[in-house]
Amino acid sequence: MSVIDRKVLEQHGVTEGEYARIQELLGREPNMLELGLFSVMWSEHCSYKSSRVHLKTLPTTGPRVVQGPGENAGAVDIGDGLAAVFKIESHNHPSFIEPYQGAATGVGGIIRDIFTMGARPIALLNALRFGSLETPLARRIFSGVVAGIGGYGNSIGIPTIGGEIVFDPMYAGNPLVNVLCLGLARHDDIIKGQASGVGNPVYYVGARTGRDGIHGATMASAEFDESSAEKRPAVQVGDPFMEKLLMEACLEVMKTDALVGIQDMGAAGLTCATSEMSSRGNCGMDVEVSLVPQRETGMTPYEIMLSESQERMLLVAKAGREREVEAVFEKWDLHAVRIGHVTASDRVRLFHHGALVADVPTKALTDEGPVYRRPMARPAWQTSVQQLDLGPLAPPASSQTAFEALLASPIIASKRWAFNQFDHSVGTNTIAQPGTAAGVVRIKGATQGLAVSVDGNGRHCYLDPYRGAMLAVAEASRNVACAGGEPIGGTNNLNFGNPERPEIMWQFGEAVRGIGDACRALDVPITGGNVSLYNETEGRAIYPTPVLGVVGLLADAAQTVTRVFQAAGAAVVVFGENRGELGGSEYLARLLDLVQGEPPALDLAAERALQTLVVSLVRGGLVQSAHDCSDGGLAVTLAECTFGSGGIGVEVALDGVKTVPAPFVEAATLFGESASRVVVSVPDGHVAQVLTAAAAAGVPAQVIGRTGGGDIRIDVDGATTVRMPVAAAEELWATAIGRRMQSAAGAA
Amino acid sequence: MTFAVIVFPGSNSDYDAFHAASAVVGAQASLVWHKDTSLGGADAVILPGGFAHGDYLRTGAIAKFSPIMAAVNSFAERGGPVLGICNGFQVLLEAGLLPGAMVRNRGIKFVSKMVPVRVEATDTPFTGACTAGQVLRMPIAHGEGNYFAEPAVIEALERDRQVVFRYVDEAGQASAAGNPNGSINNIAGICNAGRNVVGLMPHPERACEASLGSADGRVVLDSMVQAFAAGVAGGRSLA
Amino acid sequence: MRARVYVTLKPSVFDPQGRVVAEALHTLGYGDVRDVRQGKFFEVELEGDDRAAAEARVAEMAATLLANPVIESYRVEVL
Amino acid sequence: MRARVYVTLKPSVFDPQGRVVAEALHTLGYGDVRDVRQGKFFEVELEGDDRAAAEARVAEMAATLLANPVIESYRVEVL
Ligand SMILES: Nc1ncnc2c1ncn2[C@@H]1O[C@H](COP(=O)(O)OP(=O)(O)O)[C@@H](O)[C@H]1O
Ligand SMILES: [Mg+2]
Repeated sequence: MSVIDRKVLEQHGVTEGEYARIQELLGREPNMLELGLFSVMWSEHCSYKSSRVHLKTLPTTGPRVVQGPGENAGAVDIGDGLAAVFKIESHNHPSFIEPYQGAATGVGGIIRDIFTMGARPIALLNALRFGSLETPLARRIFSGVVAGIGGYGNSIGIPTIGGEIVFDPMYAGNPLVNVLCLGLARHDDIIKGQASGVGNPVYYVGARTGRDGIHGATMASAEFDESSAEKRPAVQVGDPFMEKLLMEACLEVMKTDALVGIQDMGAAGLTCATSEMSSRGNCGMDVEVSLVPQRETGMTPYEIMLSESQERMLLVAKAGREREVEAVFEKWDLHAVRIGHVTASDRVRLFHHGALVADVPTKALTDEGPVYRRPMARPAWQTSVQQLDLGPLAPPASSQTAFEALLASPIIASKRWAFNQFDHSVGTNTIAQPGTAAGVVRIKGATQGLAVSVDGNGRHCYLDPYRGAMLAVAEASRNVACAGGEPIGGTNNLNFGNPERPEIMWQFGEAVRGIGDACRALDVPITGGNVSLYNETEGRAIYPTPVLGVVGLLADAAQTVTRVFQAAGAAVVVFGENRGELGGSEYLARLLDLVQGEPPALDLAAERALQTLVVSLVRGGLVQSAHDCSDGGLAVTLAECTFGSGGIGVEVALDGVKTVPAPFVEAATLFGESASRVVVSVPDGHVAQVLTAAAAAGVPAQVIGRTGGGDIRIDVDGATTVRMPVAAAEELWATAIGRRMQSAAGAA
Repeated sequence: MTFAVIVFPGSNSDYDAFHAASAVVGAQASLVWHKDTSLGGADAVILPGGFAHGDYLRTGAIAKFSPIMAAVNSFAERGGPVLGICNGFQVLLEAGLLPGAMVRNRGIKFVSKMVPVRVEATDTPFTGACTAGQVLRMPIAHGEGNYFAEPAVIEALERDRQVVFRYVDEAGQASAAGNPNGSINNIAGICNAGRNVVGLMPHPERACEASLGSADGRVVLDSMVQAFAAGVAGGRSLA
Repeated sequence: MRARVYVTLKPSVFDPQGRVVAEALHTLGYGDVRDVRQGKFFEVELEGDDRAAAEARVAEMAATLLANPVIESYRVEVL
Repeated sequence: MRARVYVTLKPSVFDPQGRVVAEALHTLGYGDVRDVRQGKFFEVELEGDDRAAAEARVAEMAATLLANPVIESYRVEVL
């Protein structure tokens, strides 16, 4: 056994302080295998050592919370004894190295987290960030990631019902791939990732273990550099068929009561699964490592324990019920292999051909990890980027030109190039077509439906991480509200740079504070999430990018609307106030190449009132469509309401906002991104009732025009600023991304 | 009547077909595991969508060796109605129950969207309730739905009216613009010479309820129920 | 023993993947590429060491499973 | 000129396709199959008739587009 010196510690990403603590916990020097176990369990990825103190401040409880953070996924009650089980997970670094496989295995990982809970996965969503679509690298990564997400999710038969995609040079060297999976379980059927019952057998099932991903957990926690090279395959290849077998077999085993607990082997593989399961059950575990099915010859216990091969599960069965469990797996052509048993001790003990090779207190691995309160410092540049002085500037183009440029902006343009590669109809539960609303699924055998949205705006968070994060929460829950869903739970993926840099840590702390405040105000408990740090290349961090996933409950799945106008001759009503805020807007970025100013203000009480109002109007059948106003402002929002309607146009007249210098009045009115606004279309007979309800709720409401005609026409202060046939606008918007990708038809 | 829905390990639309046949259409339906050897007296068989055995090799390539396929074969030989949807169609091609083969979509990407499909033949058990030329809106979701057969085979299929479904554009024409995957002659579905075995790439079972975006596909299952009722009324059993 | 089975689409079958690769090569500046066809191969590790037997056996696997005779042809090579 | 580029997953990289084919072959009674790995190849038709130039050029295509150096290795053969 080689000596553990400074170099070895460095390779393991273990600091000297951490090493001292390991020795203290063990009461001796660890051997190399034990050091490996600590290194992966105490990595940023698994221990949340930099983020934990902040995450603790998030609201995680509520009457509907069935399972908060701490298990493989969170769960909220949706009535009739049912629970929505969901979580979001990132696979950013692997997707940069190998976009297809990185994204595919990311999907695989989050699906396992959901069925591990005893829930059948029913929907997927994703939040993606790439560099500018004008660059070949970004197109290649985008193309590979989309194919990978489809390649995995489609095969397993879980519909991808929504998501969001942003292109920005800030993500050129570090794309983001965040995937949310939603599952459905009966409360009584929820299973925990816990071991218990001394003598109960521990089974390994699924793909054989290879040398892949060793140090994967530490890779996800370290910046890229030129040398993050070869040695072992850093890329894992997904096997969706194996995952499908595992999912069906596990769900079937769970129906027997022969199972005690189960957990997938994700980050830190077998090490994480054995120690977390024992830790949750306050027991120990003995494992004979040589029994682990192996894909390659000559693997050492170190490699077996640290491997991150995909599609593997660890489960604890009841003693005496082994045959039942094994038979189910055999039915699915899987072989459950007994590799150990639960012990009364508080230690994980690993044996190799009978010899004890590691002996570690369970809680030392799972609970005694370092917790850092890393220094935070507001960046020096923060104040200056928040200054926005429109005074000396002139609007760069006519409103019509700006409108067309925004419709064709990859951030705003239809994402159908991507989601037409995702099976969204499998499962026959998808109520809203992707691209028309939050993802909405019905629940067979029940009346309820679920609406889910994922949202984040890195640009806003860069300008003000606290407010940007609040805006992300507000937008995600506003989106589900527009579909008629009452927001009942959230999950978050925190994508940030290197936490050892005080400015990054400040962004992180501010964002978490923002999420917490917004979630408390909107009554959206956070039931889980994921933290992805070190998102930087060569010292350049991405925008701080918290992504929020919010689940909304529809009392009746049939009572939902999309953003799309349903008929000509309806009144168009805007809820909320247009303050003409251009700070951090797509307009400024796209047309003036300016990322500057403060993101839109957010009044959480007003936001809550708006969402409650919209949910009740949709449920009451009073509105025919509802659409959140965000990127591109009111003009783009109105245009989007006409897309997919078969050419139903819209004519509106707006009062110009007066808070900006005169040359910017039109732009601010049309393209300003003030928060807490929703556009609805209302049949004439319901207008009075809708306005009365808004007044009662204290939500500003204004009839701005009517649906109909074949044009999108927007007048500001009596002058026509934007006028375009719906068909032409829709063509521009629908094909913008496809046209950019066409030129880049590339490798499969 | 009873539909038997075959479940391969990688089937993913088996429950969708089961749900459509039972909860929506109101027929009986049973799920039959691919390792079984009997169809349990079913009156019609559905091979559902999915990725039967992962389908990394070729879609449907391994499924033809599943034990249940012997029963499906002899059921089909006796004139029993068999419907292959998407992967089920691919399995029927690989198993030789229908002529031709699938290659990668022309654009090589997976294509998932609602498409218009024209009914070209109403004398099969799965299209009897359609009107000739009726256009149905149904989702497609596949990476390998580009139907290919040698020219002589295509000629025979057209001549013998074995093309049952064709992709069309919004105007109802079988144009290149209406062809989502490059299939020869816009072929979306075919039947065998006996007309009792039908395969198609679009998913009628996913288009049986208006809330899902289309209820047009329901007529495919309704046709079968009607054909069965007529067959029983006429004193002959299809099985 | 190790054998390889090469499977190609028959010339009469349009090869979408080959075409996309050819187009991508053109975009990358390889204008002199006339055509690309994509095929696949299987490397099969077998027990035993009778070359002729192995060849026959692998040919059988190719005919039964590895290639679809409607669209593909194959060639077996024992290493 | 015609050249072939053979692309295989690096030996350490897991090959799910090969795994499934091997298992199918076992089920079909080919118990003597120890392992299967699947690869792909590209047949590239080029203008010109300089073998050495063609080889270099195709190797370049392989490195840029046809193979993914992170998980695959390749071999070029001029016919
Ligand atoms: N941003 C977050 N907010 C709340 N809980 C979080 C967040 N990130 C992680 N968690 C919780 O921490 C726990 C461990 O994270 P997880 O991502 O599941 O680890 P692994 O990657 O090993 O699966 C989970 O219960 C998860 O829900
Ligand atoms: Mg997990």
